[in-house]
Amino acid sequence: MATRLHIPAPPSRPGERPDYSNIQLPKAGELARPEPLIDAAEIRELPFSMIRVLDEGHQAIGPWNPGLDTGILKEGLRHMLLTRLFDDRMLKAQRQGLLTFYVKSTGEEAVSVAQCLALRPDDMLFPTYRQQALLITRGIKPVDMMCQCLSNSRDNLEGRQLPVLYSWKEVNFFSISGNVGTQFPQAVGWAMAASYKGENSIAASWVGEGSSAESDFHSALTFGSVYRAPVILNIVNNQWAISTSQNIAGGEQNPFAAKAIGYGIPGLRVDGNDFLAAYAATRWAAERARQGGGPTLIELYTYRAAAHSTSDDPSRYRPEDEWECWPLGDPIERLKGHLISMQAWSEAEHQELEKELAQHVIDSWQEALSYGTMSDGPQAPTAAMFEQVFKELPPHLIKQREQAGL
Amino acid sequence: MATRLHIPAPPSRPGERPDYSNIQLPKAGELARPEPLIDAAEIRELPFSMIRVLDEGHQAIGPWNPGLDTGILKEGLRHMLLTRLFDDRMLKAQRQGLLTFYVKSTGEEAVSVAQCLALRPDDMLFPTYRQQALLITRGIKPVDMMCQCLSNSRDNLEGRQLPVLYSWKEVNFFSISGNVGTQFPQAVGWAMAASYKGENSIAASWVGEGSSAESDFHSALTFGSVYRAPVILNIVNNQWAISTSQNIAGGEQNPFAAKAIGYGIPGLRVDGNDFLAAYAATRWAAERARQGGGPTLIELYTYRAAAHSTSDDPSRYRPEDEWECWPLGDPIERLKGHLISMQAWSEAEHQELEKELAQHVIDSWQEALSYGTMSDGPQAPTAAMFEQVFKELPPHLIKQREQAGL
Amino acid sequence: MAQMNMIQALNSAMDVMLERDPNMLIFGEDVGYFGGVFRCTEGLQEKYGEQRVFDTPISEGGIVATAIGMGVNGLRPVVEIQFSDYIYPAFDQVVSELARLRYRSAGQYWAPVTIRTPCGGGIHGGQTHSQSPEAIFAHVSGIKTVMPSNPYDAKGLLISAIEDDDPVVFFEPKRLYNGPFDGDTDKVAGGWNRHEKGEVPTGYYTIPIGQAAIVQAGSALSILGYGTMVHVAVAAARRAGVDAEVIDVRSMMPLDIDTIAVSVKKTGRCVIVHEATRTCGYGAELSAQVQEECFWHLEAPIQRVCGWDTPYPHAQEWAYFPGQERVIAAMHEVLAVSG
Amino acid sequence: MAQMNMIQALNSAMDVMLERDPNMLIFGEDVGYFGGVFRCTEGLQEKYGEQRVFDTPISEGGIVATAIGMGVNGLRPVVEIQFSDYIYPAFDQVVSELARLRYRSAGQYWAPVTIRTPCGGGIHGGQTHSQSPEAIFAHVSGIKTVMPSNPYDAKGLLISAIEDDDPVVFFEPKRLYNGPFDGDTDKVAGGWNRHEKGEVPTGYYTIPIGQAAIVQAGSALSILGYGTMVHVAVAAARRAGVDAEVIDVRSMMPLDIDTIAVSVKKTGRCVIVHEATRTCGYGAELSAQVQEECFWHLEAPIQRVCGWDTPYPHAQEWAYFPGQERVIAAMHEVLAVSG
Ligand SMILES: Cc1ncc(C[n+]2csc(CCOP(=O)(O)OP(=O)(O)O)c2C)c(N)n1
Ligand SMILES: Cc1ncc(C[n+]2csc(CCOP(=O)(O)OP(=O)(O)O)c2C)c(N)n1
Ligand SMILES: [Mg+2]
Ligand SMILES: [Mg+2]
Repeated sequence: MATRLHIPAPPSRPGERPDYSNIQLPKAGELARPEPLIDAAEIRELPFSMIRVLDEGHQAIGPWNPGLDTGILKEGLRHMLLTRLFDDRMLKAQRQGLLTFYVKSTGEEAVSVAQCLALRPDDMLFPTYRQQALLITRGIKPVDMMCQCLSNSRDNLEGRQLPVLYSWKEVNFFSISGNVGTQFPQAVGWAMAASYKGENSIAASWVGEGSSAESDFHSALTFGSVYRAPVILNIVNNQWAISTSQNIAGGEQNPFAAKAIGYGIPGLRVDGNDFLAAYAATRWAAERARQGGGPTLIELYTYRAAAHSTSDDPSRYRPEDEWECWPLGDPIERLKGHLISMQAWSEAEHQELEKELAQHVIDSWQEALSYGTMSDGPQAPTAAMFEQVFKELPPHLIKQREQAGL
Repeated sequence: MATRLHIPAPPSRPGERPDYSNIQLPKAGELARPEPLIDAAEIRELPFSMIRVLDEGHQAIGPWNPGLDTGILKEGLRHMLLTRLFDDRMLKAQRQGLLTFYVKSTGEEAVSVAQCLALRPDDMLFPTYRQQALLITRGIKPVDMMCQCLSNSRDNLEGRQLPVLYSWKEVNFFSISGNVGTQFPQAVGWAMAASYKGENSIAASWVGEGSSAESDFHSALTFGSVYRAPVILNIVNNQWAISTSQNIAGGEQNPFAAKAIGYGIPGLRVDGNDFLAAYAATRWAAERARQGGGPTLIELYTYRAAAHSTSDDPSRYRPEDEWECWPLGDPIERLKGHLISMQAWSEAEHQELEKELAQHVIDSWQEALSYGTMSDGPQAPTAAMFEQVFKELPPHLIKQREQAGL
Repeated sequence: MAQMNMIQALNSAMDVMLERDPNMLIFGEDVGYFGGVFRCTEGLQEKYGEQRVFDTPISEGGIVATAIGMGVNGLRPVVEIQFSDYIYPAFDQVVSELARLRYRSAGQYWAPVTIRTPCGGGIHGGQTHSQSPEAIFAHVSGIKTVMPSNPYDAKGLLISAIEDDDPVVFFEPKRLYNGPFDGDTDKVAGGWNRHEKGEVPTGYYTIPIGQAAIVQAGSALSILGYGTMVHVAVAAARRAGVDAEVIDVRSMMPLDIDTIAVSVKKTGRCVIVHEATRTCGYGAELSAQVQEECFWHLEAPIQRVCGWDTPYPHAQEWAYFPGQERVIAAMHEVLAVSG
Repeated sequence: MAQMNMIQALNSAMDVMLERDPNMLIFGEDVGYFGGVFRCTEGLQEKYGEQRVFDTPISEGGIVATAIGMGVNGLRPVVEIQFSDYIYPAFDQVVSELARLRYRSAGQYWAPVTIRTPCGGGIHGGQTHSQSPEAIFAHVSGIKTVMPSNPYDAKGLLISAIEDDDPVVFFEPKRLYNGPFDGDTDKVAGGWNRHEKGEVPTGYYTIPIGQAAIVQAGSALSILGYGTMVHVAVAAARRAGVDAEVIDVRSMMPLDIDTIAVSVKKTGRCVIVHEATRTCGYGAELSAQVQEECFWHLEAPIQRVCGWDTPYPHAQEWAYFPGQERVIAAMHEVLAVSG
């Protein structure tokens, strides 16, 4: 019998009803939490389940409940909300022609915020273009991020980079590459250096589920596992890679977290829209890494609610209402619900916070504009174009800079 | 507590006693044999065991016993023996300065011979430089292989390639690359084309355990699993990659076959010095592939008995007597023992065969030399250098050929 | 004949070939259901089915490697690398395998793969959506390298590339997809509909690989370029009032040095333009060959106008892009001197 | 001073730097316990421990990527790519990351990585152990590219490369490891002990990156080359009795065009030699720049003597290698004409 080329399909296409019947969700609180230094061989079934802490009624339950105090929960909520409002404003700015490009992280805010809070400030972050919330969480001001997006006179990258390809050394946030996946093995190298130097900060990196098909994924897992590098390797499975569903990346066969097994390291699969679960899994992996247990692969199961980028039109390839039907809900609503269920928060307080942050975004935007836009000055300096190619300008670049009249 | 860079060590180094106490060998015949079309999710523990058919007393036992008739067993023995003698002669030729380079497959002959016999002649082979026995098994005459190694007037590659980087289209043996690992995803593409065309020949490819760290490994597994390509992907774990032990490639953490799990395909780990086990595992994977079940990853556990190549000196990095202590023995001795135990073979017959094949190799070598060597003519044509860069010579190569006086 | 922009012309080429050759198939990131991020494969999956036009994992190395395997098994794969900036993960498969297979197997095996990939800047894409790596590929023995500058050539060259039994890296200057661009950013961008090369036959035709085109005849000097820079050169010459002969190189490997040499021997002066960085860019090869062929006819040093030797910056795009002004300055330079 | 071959000189450079800089470390395939397939790192693991000198998985991409991460974290990694033919799997990490990091982060991050890699033919290594891909790297903005031609330069340049805060691809002409090779395959190969550049200081010293060296002064013509070809050029000039000025380019990026221009302006004639394939090889850039700088002084067309535009064949190695005869023919050609 002859075979036929198997082409994996997404759960649904435009015009169809969103169908997530394939997703098997274990109940919150069900999964056991092993000790962080457990032998990876003993937890090979973990990737096939899912770490979930918040139940339907917004209660935090089970052994993975990190038992966070309301202070940190409120902080997380604040960062997530600010990220969402920031993203909305930037999208608008792009539509207005003030930004050449933008990428939202809507629906995935818990990933970056919870994971960032579970790490130490000296832990080094190797993100993708969809981890802007890491910067927000580490205290970078929206106005400064806006300036980068505007390539204006205050752009810390001096106009060299596309909007959102941030770099912020002050907060240990690595320069984002336009080439997907490259940061994964770099994070491993960074972590190896930490081991070498006897320091105990760790590295964390993120790739999209689509990008996990790149070769750098294999390098990262191989080197990480061979040298037991203190690193957390995260796959953000937001179901889509531009127009292709996670099935085209191999998600039809298996959870992405299961890739850990082959390398003999733990693989955790986490409800990525569950702030507490994302926090707890990261904490577990960080503890393991810091104690010499080596890398952990974490798959954060979430949904890319917005378009891939401002260059994309998702209505061409997926049902418009897919997100509304997404079984893991909205991470902000869920954390809010949890805080309310704890009687530590109220609808009124939430509205108040939303208003405050919306104003903060508006003010930041006004301030950012005052530092210029790419089309109207003041802009990033033109001569910056020749600088930082090398540490010092070699003769041929001095000559070219002169030819450019700069 | 700060970590330290973990550098995996080999089991033993020169001057030490070979130590294989880390190797857990299940008994022959113990492992169950699932149906070839079983859901991969149900056999996730398979890679952590080992398929073994021949027991200590050379009896074939258990469900993986392929029940081969003695004809095919004798054929296999013959090919293995011929390969070993061929390798020995070529090594000598290299030492005599007649070959620029050579690579032996000593100790691993069962891998290629058994696997090749378990495939159909129309199945396409994408080998490494250590699969010369595939050619022997598919009937290529030693003299023709020798001519390639000598780059002489009968070299089918006309002097273009290093010795042993064979290519033999007549027997569906792909051109061997000098860059390790590249053939793995190419085999997947070949298999995808077979599916596309509705043909039911399959592809098989091999990489060394060391080379499984290359990015092409990940491409192959990803594309193979996503499109369910009819392909068998083999990792020959011969414990060494030049001077680095399998631990440097990740073998310390896990069997290489376990890499299959992450891609949702079956992973089989096989006693690679057990002719029957290698045959049976390949047969299982071929059946699965041909019936639309997609790829299988097979790890063939064996030992590289000789130097990496004629450029290598293994006494610098491993105990000289490691092979003698290798717990899985010599594949030729084991198949011979099995045939004898079946009363289908005898020491006398074996000696007779050895003598016959030794003479065959001597005769072949004499014949090959009569077609020239690289240092003394007749050689491969010099003008061949400019041909086959493109299908037809473009103007600049016509010009360069003239400049070269050819 | 029909009005087409470059995207439509490329789409039409693939449509024609899918129709003619059942062994041709198309794959790459987002090229299937979606029709490609630049929409070059729009409608093709719907028309020919997902066995023939399909999406792949994000693995450029895997895309090229599987294409090689398919090519060896009798198919004729056309793959898209979403941006040429992302071709590097496939570099080993291109250089060590695709380019070398025929040679190392003495012609037993080959893979007639076409790699389509958008290149060049001018779209504010920053350093990873703007590169022009053609020189790197032209240096590799065993692959052909082409870049069209208009819809008509794009379709004809792409059909040639697909039919070619040698591998071809087919660069698409993305700034030209929707209309010609002459470097003038103040002007409202027009479409291909007002350009004669926007008239494209709907059926099968080819433009041979390895032939340059004389875009406009002239006697004062020769400008050699390809892709977007052809339009910049034409506009610069017009603006400067220089009677330039503008040659669209079109095929970097093999190069039509004869057409070029005839021109430079006639004009005695030569300006080479490209967007790629200067050092070891394809302009170096052009300069070297022109010098070798036309030394005794040259009346002034050959000038190169190229991207600066820096990554392609985002905000400083127009200071980086080798626009009309720089081409004009170079023309003046080669005209100023007399030998 | 001590007698060293190039392997020993490279080893000594690394030894000196491991001693001086606790943040320097070495890794790559087989470089640890074994000391490298060419033995360049012999004894270093034993001396400095396996935390500082260690083996890696066979993954060139992983080697460069982890080196970048380490560089960002304050270390100074020196990695070996076993053959430059095997650098392509790391190409994306080199081009898109290592070369671009400083720029794209506006100087926040950089990785002072040195990539050592043996290149060139002449050892009957066939097409995957003989390549010279230097032009490809010189085209990439953000990395420096060097190639020494003798033990003294090898050590001094390697120390400079390691100390450089910019990434350096350090090509080692493997045919020169054990002794100078002038292209004469009939002669018994001699060692470095009879060569003045085989005398190497045992301690620390540097040779600045970006400076060419005049190997021998002359007035009839200038020969520009690097690596193995320097020795071929000197021998060819001697054999032909031509009073050639031979320049060892040494550093491809940045290029010391001044030294070269002074020479060509003096001699008026120029032959460029390299082992890499001709089209888009580094010779094209040299030719273009010499033409740009020295146009009015040139009395004959610049000639390039390069590897043919084919993969490096195994048996036909000496027909492929640009040996003395071809260099002599080119010298005669540039000398035959007078302008
Ligand atoms: C090497 C490389 N190939 C292709 C691209 C183009 N590209 C940018 S984002 C993207 C999709 C990535 O999807 P995923 O990894 O799932 O991340 P997500 O966008 O969903 O966060 C692609 C194909 C790229 N940037 N780099
Ligand atoms: C891309 C690439 N990197 C490095 C090498 C050099 N090299 C040749 S064989 C080899 C070791 C391979 O070991 P393994 O894969 O275990 O195969 P084995 O030799 O044991 O059969 C190495 C590093 C190569 N040929 N290609
Ligand atoms: Mg995604
Ligand atoms: Mg091995």
